[in-house]
Amino acid sequence: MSDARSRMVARAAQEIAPGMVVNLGIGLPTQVVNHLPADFPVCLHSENGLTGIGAMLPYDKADRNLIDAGGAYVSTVPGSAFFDSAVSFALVRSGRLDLTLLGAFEVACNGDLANWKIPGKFSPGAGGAIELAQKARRVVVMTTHCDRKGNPKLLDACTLPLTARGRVARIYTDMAVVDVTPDGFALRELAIGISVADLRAATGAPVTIPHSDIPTF
Amino acid sequence: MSDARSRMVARAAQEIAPGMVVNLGIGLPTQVVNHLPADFPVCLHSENGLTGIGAMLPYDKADRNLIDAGGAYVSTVPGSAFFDSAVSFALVRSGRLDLTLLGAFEVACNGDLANWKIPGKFSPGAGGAIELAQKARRVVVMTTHCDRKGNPKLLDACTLPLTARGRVARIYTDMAVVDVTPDGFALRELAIGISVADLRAATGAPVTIPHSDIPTF
Amino acid sequence: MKLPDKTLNIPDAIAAIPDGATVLVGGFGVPGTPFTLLNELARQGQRDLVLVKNDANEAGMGIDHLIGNGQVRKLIVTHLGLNANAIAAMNSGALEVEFCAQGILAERIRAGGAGLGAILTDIGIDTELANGKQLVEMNGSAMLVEPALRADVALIHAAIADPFGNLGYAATARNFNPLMAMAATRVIVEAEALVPLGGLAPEAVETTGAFVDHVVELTEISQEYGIVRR
Amino acid sequence: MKLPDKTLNIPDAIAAIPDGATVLVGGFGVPGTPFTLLNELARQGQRDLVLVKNDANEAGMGIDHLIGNGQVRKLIVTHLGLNANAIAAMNSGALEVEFCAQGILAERIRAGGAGLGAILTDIGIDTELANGKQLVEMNGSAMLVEPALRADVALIHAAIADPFGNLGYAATARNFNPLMAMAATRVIVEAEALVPLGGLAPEAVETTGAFVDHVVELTEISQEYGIVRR
Repeated sequence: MSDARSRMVARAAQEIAPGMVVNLGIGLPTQVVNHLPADFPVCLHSENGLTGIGAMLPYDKADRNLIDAGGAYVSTVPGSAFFDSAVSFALVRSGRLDLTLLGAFEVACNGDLANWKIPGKFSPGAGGAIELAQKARRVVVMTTHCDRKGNPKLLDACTLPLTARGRVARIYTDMAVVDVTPDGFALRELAIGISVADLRAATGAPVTIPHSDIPTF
Repeated sequence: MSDARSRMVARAAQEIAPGMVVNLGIGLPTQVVNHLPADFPVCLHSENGLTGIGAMLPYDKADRNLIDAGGAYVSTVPGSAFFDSAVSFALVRSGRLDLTLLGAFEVACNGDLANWKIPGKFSPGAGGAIELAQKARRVVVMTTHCDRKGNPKLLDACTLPLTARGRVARIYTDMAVVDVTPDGFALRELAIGISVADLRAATGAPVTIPHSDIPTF
Repeated sequence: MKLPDKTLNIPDAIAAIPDGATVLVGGFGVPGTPFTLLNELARQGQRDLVLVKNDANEAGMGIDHLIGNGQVRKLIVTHLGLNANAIAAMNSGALEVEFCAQGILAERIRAGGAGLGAILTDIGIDTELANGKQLVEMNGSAMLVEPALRADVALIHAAIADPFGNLGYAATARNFNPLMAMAATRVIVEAEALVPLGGLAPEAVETTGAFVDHVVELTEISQEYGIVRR
Repeated sequence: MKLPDKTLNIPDAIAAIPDGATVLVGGFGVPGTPFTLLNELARQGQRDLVLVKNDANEAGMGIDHLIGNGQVRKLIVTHLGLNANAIAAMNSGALEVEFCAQGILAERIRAGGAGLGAILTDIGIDTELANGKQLVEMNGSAMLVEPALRADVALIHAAIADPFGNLGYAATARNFNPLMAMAATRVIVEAEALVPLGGLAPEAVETTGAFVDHVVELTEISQEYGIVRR
């Protein structure tokens, strides 16, 4: 992982406040837990029916019946609980999920999120993404600032089918921390070595820049 | 209990076929189990969250947390299961309840049942009666043929607020076994010592009488 | 990471309930009724409450104290059969009572806990329980809209809890408790036994602590929880 | 009285499934997938099936055999992410696929098991998952009508069962299994262990046998149930 991505993950870990119930999307978001202290009070939720996700396990130590929603073999912690898929999403929809960190194909400056379908190319189904994005109390995106071809993922409006409308509150990228505000994107922090001009060039919508010093991460 | 009522209970016990899931209303219906052999395969359901109701227990042997829906202290049997109130009525509404035996204030010749409310006199609420009457695969009533004042309970039409419309299939009384048919009440059996004339006099709607011999119970 | 600790004392847990709150109360008859939490609510005297419970307990116990104190504005219930006080209060107009079919009350609460808007059902059609309810046509049949029921507070009785709020219930004391424990903004649990994290196996948890806000341990099991000799 | 015995052998249990049946299949990934029942269904070759499952398993296992055999007319699923065969069959038009949000699929099945007509939800509004669905207005907001999903058959994997069909599940192998076990006319369970009546404590039962029709005991846990090294 690049240095900027590592710092993005470490920075995003600060989203997690003590006592939260948190769902971490597959991929980079799951790595934020590596930046939390051992005694940090938090509950990790997995859509397939688990609160209290423990460490990932190597194949030779795995329990064949214990996976997370991404299919990784995980363990329990003291106080873990298993439940069925209906209860799992009851928790999501009823406001008990304080935070979700999700990946994205596109995020619009009004908080729209597209992260499940690229028509004609990638359409495996949304799984639980729509409910996570639509109902978590706080929806935060973690993504590279641009796609593999260098095109911006932070846009004026999403071009892909939506996952949820107007729900993204904040975006962590390898270039910046950007909030979604009533006035659109607002820069909060810059990655070390990134200038405002770099950010503007890599972003597909206007970004409000603070007048004061811009913190770095 | 009068002899005729005892025979009614014994006769009604024959409603229970091997393998059934059965809910027995509070009062007389619960007594049909006394007429089943010890190894008879049946599952008794209690609305408050129990399949496999065991024997009633005296106070000094009771478990304070184990009651049936009527508030009686009961026991479990090998294979009993506890569940919540939503699952309990899921079972009722989704067709898994093969039979319910209920008491009645009034039964009409089209199968309408009134057994939960007497306006101005008795209105404690229906509890689970509406779902039992509306959704059990077979709804059978067990009742005295007349009320305490001698008025018929089997009527042309119910006068009291309905529990369910057109759901009663059969009625066991201390005078007769009566089926509800598309043509109204049809006599199937008579209690020992009851004549067709007795029955007609005590019934508030026409009763079809079989041409053949009428069995007694 | 470790799971958060939600243990609290009884007065502070109940003090968070404001006047006018809608309160879900577990229990079916005696089993599963949170008598200790209810007694503290009676002592603190919050008023204008809307209570949701399967039944009204019996005279002299549980929510009957709250009804007797005039703390209850409205009761949503499936039946009042064993509490003559509650029936009298209803008949005199002192207590507003809304009756709901038992399984539909369970489903409405569950729908609240599941973040749904409503369920569609035919239960109660052709009866007076359908009066005034919204109807929707589905595949040519009329269905009643039964709105999800969510509350400000849920008062839950559990047999066993850990500090995170994972719960286990005893026998038929389960009843409405796991449903109500999902369906309130503030879920307060009294537990007969509090075990450390890990003291409940993950398979044995009947309500995940993710739904629970406060856990209080009962220091005594008072007489109200015992056998009722009628 | 004693509780009825529902044990049966695997071929007879599966032989009761007709062509054209709608079949609920438990599992989320490998855990909870009834591989042995599915393999027998592939062997017997019933056709024109509608399958309902969280996912399409992976290539070469579980329902992928049925898709590969052309036994599946339609698949109702939340995602196909790990099965390139299923995606190819969908893209070629050989397989009709209906996508459902994961928790809404769970709720639709649960509603079927609970004898409800539908649930009302705002999940999927503003997305293409709302296309073509009935809308109902509730308190000024538009809600989607998501109809209950009930099936002819459910194929369930349990860790433990008794002859009446009381079930317990292992860890995250629970997932859709308890919901599907309520929602079919014929519920067929494969269990890793069959214990006598009374071998499961009443509190430990996660699905009451009252919902179950047939119980088969697995005589071996084949490789498909094991760890997948990717």
